[in-house]
Amino acid sequence: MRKALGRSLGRSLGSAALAVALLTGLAPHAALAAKTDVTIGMPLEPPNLDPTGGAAAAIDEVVYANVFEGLTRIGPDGSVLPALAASWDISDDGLVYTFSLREGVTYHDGTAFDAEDVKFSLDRARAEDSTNAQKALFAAIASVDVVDPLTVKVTLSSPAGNFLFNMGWGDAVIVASESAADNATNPIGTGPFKFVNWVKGDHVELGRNPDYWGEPAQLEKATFKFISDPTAAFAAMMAEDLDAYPNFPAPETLSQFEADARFAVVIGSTEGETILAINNGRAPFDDIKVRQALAHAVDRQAVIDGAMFGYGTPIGTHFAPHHPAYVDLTGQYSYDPEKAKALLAEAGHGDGLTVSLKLPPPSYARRGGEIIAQQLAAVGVTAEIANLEWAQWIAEPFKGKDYDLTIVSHTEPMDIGIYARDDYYFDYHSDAFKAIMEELNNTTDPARRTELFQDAQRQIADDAVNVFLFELAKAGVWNAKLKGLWANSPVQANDLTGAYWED
Amino acid sequence: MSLLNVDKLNLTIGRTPILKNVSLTLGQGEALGIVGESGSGKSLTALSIMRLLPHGSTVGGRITLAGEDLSALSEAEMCERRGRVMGMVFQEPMSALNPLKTIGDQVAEAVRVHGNVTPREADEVARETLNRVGLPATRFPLSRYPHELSGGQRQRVVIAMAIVLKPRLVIADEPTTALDVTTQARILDLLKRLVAEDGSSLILISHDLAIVAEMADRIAIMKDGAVVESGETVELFRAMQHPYSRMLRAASTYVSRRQRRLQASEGHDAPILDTKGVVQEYRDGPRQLFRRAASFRAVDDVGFTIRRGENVGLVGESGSGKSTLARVVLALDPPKAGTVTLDGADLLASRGPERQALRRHIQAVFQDPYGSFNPRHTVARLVAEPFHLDEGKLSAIERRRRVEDALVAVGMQASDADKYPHEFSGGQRQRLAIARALITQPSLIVLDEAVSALDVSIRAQILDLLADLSDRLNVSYLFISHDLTVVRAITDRVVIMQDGRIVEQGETEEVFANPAHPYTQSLLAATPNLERALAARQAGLEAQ
Amino acid sequence: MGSFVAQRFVSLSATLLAASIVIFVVMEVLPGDPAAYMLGLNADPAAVAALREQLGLNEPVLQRYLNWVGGFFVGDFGLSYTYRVPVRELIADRLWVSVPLALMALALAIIIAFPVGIIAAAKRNSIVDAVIMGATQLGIAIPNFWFAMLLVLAFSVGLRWFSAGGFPGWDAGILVGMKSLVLPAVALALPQASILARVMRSALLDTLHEDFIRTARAKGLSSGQAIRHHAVRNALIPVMTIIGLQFSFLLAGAIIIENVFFLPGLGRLIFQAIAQRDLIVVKSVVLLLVAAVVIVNFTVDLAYAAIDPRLRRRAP
Amino acid sequence: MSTEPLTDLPRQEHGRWRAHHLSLIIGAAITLGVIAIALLSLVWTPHDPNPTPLPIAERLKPPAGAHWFGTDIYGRDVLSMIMVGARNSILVALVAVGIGVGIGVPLGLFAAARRGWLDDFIMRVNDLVFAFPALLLAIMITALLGPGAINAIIAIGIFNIPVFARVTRGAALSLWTREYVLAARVAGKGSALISIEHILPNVLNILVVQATIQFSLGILAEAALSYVGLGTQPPMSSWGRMLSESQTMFAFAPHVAIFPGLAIVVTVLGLNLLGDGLRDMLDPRLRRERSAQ
Repeated sequence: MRKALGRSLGRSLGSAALAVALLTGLAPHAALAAKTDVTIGMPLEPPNLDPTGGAAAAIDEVVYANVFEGLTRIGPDGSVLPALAASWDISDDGLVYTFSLREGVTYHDGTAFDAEDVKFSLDRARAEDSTNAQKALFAAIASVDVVDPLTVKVTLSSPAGNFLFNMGWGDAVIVASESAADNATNPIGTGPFKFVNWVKGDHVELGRNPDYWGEPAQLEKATFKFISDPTAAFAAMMAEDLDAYPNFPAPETLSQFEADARFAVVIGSTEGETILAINNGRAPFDDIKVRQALAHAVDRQAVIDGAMFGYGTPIGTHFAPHHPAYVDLTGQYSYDPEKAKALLAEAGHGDGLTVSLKLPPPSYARRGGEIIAQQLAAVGVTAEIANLEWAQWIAEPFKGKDYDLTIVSHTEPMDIGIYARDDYYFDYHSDAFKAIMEELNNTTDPARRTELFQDAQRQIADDAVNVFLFELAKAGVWNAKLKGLWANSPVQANDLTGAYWED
Repeated sequence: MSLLNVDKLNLTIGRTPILKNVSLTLGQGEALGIVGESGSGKSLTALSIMRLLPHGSTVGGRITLAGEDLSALSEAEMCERRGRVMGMVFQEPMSALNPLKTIGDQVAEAVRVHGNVTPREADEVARETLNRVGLPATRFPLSRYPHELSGGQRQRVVIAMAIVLKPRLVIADEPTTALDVTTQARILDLLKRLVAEDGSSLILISHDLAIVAEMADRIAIMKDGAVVESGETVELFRAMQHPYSRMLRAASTYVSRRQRRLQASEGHDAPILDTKGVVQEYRDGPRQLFRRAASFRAVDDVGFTIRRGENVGLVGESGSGKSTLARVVLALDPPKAGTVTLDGADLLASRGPERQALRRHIQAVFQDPYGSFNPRHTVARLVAEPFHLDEGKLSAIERRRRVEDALVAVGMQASDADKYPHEFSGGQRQRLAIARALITQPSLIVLDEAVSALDVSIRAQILDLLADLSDRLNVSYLFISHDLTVVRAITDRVVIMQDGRIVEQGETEEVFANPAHPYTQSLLAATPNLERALAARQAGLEAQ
Repeated sequence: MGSFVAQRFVSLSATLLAASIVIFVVMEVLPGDPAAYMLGLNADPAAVAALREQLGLNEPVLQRYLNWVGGFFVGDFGLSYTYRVPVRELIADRLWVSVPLALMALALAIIIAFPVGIIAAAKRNSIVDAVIMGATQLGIAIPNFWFAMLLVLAFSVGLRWFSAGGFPGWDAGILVGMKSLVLPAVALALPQASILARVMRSALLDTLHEDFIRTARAKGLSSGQAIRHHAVRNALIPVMTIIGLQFSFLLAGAIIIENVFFLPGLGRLIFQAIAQRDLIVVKSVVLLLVAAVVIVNFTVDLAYAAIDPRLRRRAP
Repeated sequence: MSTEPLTDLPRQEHGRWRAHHLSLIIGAAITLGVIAIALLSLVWTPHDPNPTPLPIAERLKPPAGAHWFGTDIYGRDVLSMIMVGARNSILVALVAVGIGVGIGVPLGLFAAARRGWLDDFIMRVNDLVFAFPALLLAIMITALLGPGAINAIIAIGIFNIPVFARVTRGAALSLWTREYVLAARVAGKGSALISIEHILPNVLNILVVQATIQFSLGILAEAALSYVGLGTQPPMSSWGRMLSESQTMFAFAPHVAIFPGLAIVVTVLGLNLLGDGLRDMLDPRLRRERSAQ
């Protein structure tokens, strides 16, 4: 580090004139013409850069599709596209997937990609001592067999309708056995960008991979800068320190950007079902009337307006509205404080309730929590707010089921299956729902699958498991000249493959 | 032609008039003594001449020095005169030197600011001057810091700074008040010699008539900002006009009004206080973690006795251990070794109620009239504090009555009981302190420098009060003081301490008349004596 | 001098030892499992258990304490739970931001405070003094994060003179790096400069009341010379005490400022680490900051001795 | 020694009072004003600071008409929130000072009275607390105990303890050398009684000044903790949280961020002025006592 400082001292003395110009306040990028680099803002810094070893969305947001690729990948519209697997065959019983791999793919360190790497990656992810956060994705796999260097056969123990989609997750990317151990700090993948450096606490820098197997990226350099503070993010965008902030954390400022010709604001969809989660196992919420009362007490539109400045789509169940199988159930529990009071009275809580409302850090939760607390107060439910850090949130409500109410956005795609989990933090147990899920897993017929999805949606809405609030919007702000960024967020990623600057 | 002429000097600070029409003259090579008690304006007269007055001062009148009207000079011109034409020596040698600079640097600075000299030349002048004030290069290199010097040595440095450029006027403001009596004598001799060598004129400011009579050719007596009387020294004393001057003179040669002197034959009583083999040590330097800190033996194997009704003086210079001994006698600090027997009971071995009961027989009066009272309590509460020692609690009415009695006994009013200490003057406070000591009707009162902080006139009154109380109440005093004159006036027996040991003790008159120990002799010789000084001056005049 | 230093050093070590125990115990009782946090919402319990084993979280308490403190002595602070890199590297990287920032702010505070304090003392009870004292009162009263917001609004979003935050790294050039620290340093320095100016003024006034100033004036020094040659150095002792306290504050107190300007410094590291339950990082950074405070105070003690010859006497 | 005219006359309070009473008066006026507003908020605010449900439609109205300070992101009245926030800030800072005084002062008195190893021990523990940077300590404590006003009070209060212990001990040590303490010991009083009767009343001045300073620091600390989300939790209003919630809106709705910021500045300024004025009023007396030694 000291050496680096000395080096840069020499360099900067050499370019003292430029430095003086900088000090006197010329904006550094005013002088540059055709831009080939991009600086992307992100709210959270990834703890490490290995998508197979950590759950943090921030990891995928940096490396997914940029540095690492899986057998399949998820397109901007949520569809499953071929990636390292050029094509695949599925056996009629839905149990055997045979992937044909692309030729001539190399890792960034020059080693070749082949079927052994696929077997290594999948076996590693599902191994006993695996630290893969999404081990469930691989639960269906019975065995992985290398047929030849460019063919892999994956055998499932039971049919899995969404197996190809699962293989497109960041947690299922293909890594090389040689470099896998160091991926946390020095990720080596097959993607169009390779890792350059990481200034901890500030930014990660990627550079174009000239040897990419597909169409090379148009950008030469991409920097992901971590700015969690919404004010700082706002200031950095306004000062043009950032070129894009795909998931802007302060919706209240979007009107500012919209009014400014330098910026484009793009509102897209995410897979984030934002819910007021209820501890179904704890009195008085084990009484469906109380849960229904809560659902009637909450004015979703007011929450969207108040917390998200109108960005977001109301939902009536745990499903993404842009999905074809979505059922609009928002009318089932309309905003009706009187009815909520009546239901509470019926349940024997006419003289009020005091409950805890534990909120994780994101502003949808903190702001939404404040608004919902006041809405609940209007029907006689006193919600005592406790703001938690993520770590505490995971320890208390999520793992310990130590909560009454909480607000969180479930951002994993197609995750309605969590309602079938027995030990999940909702503490919701429904044999009817489990039966639907069971059948869904064994069904490959698309029409039937849609029906089952809709049954599942209705089931949890009928049971008023949680208060379903809204689908999180993706509010992207970027420089008006920057093109090719994803508007929607079917997976947590900033795929820069197609990004370019327009003159 | 006189060197200095102060003509109708008036000084106001804020809206308070301080000096009123002060006029003084001083001839070349002459020494002028300015005498007065605190608040007389003698120091501010000197500071007016130097023009180093506090903020908000307004000066009227004329000051002429060597034919130059100082009042007409600008501040920059005054800076140029200070140190070069007139130098000043201050009272407090401990704080008059910058603790962070070497003595050489501070003396040389006076040279540097006044002339185009190289630092080396300035250092040479500083060296010479330090030699002249009796700080030879071998023991006192220029690189010494003030904290490495004793009080007397520091005062020599201050004098060196004042005379380094041989100014025509040297002003010494109470230059020896903070020093021990033997040091005082040497510093005064030095000052006298230096001004004589340089042919400078001297203004010596003091509260002590004896010192001034010894040093000054002419004397001005000040009171409340005005000169009440002035003139040639011998002449002035011969024909003192002003009542204040006379009072001052009388107080300076205080003679006790005590009527009853204890006769040796009366001493058949058991002693009221008996101390044996008292040793006290203090830690010297910082506490050490792993080895025992060096210790300093403040009192070393001391024993003496006070008989009932007897007044004993404990005399010594600072550091002699007399106050440490007092704290042991008062059972404030346990000694390393030795016993203190009070009224036949072992005071130091006593505990709890027994100790409390013994304490009733021994009370104390301390030096500082301002620090000896909690400013937040009323006089009644303060004076009644030793009632804490009484087992059978007195009724509130009885308490009040005894407090009022004690106040009246020390010459205060009963109504003073409801006032706060800050409403009283220093002398009055010392009366209150005596009242507090008397309230338990003790057999022994320890007076630790109890009159040292008082002006001479007040001091005389307090001594009268003490003598009177001693006569009336049959109480003994352990009278601790550095001032031999005072001790001589009020005690029956005297104990002389030096460096933690008793060097001599005996009947007061006997010791003063025929001191046996060389240290006692030197103490007596160094003590300023008005009559002796006047006699010497008279003799000098006649010799001319 | 030697024993003085040795003695101070022993008490310094004792403080650090006590601090390390306090920190370790606090971290032990802090709720939240780093392994669970790292693996997220849908994590498999088996994976969490595997990770706990891997991170050494299952060892006995005393063993972990000794490992940690022992590692500290050889500069091995362990491996960050979240970043999976040695904590030492992580801290070293952040120090390259935090220390320059603290030094810059301190320098700025001193550069502003000394002249201002001296002028106020020299012109005491004048209009100038009143204005300066009023301004410093205001400087102390303004919360630095709010002041930082105003600075960003004015100089980054408005005038675009400085970037709104972030740190390009020293590799981008010394001046570029320093430039990115200017606004944060100003925001940090303002209250410190105000405090320091007030301390400077009152220390000077106290010194000006000392007898040796009058002695100096009697030698013929002008009041300006007396202040320069005699008062300032003596007034430095209380001023240095405050500077010592401030440096540690600047190192740690930058937590909020580093967040406003999204600087990758120690403050943000610790904040992030607390939120992510990266306890090994929290422990080490806190201990490091405590060590910094203790060492700075130790240095200030030594500096006293350099300024004040009376303290040097203590040397046997 | 004698630049001040020393007289043997009864001493009176005079002089510096006049020169500094301006800062005292302004400081006291502001402080009392803030306290009055806080008390008023108990019985009256212009609008409900926390209406149910929140009037989202009224959000971010600039200062005008019914809303003097405008409305915030949820349509709440900013003035009403600031009034309630004053109550919260004062309460947190006051209780934190109370903790510091309640524990620190007895510790300081005890340490000064006992000296020796106990004194050393207490002071070492104090040094240890001081060695932790204050804000870091507060963040650690709130992280440990969970965010919230009560934990913020504890976090700030813990740091006040060594401050008061040290100030008390320092002043008490010098008082223990006073002759009136000697006199009390001669009167047979024990160290506990002397500490209460003689030491405590005479350190009160210094403690009042220190308490004022710690009070203002407490308000700043509460604001900082709330700003980072570890202080007062919603729905209770807090100036620091209002700032953090509104700072993204600084550019287009500056009133939401400016008024709470000003509230902090004015309150802290008032307390500091009050502390300064008090010190100048009380200190000359102390200083004189010292110089008379």
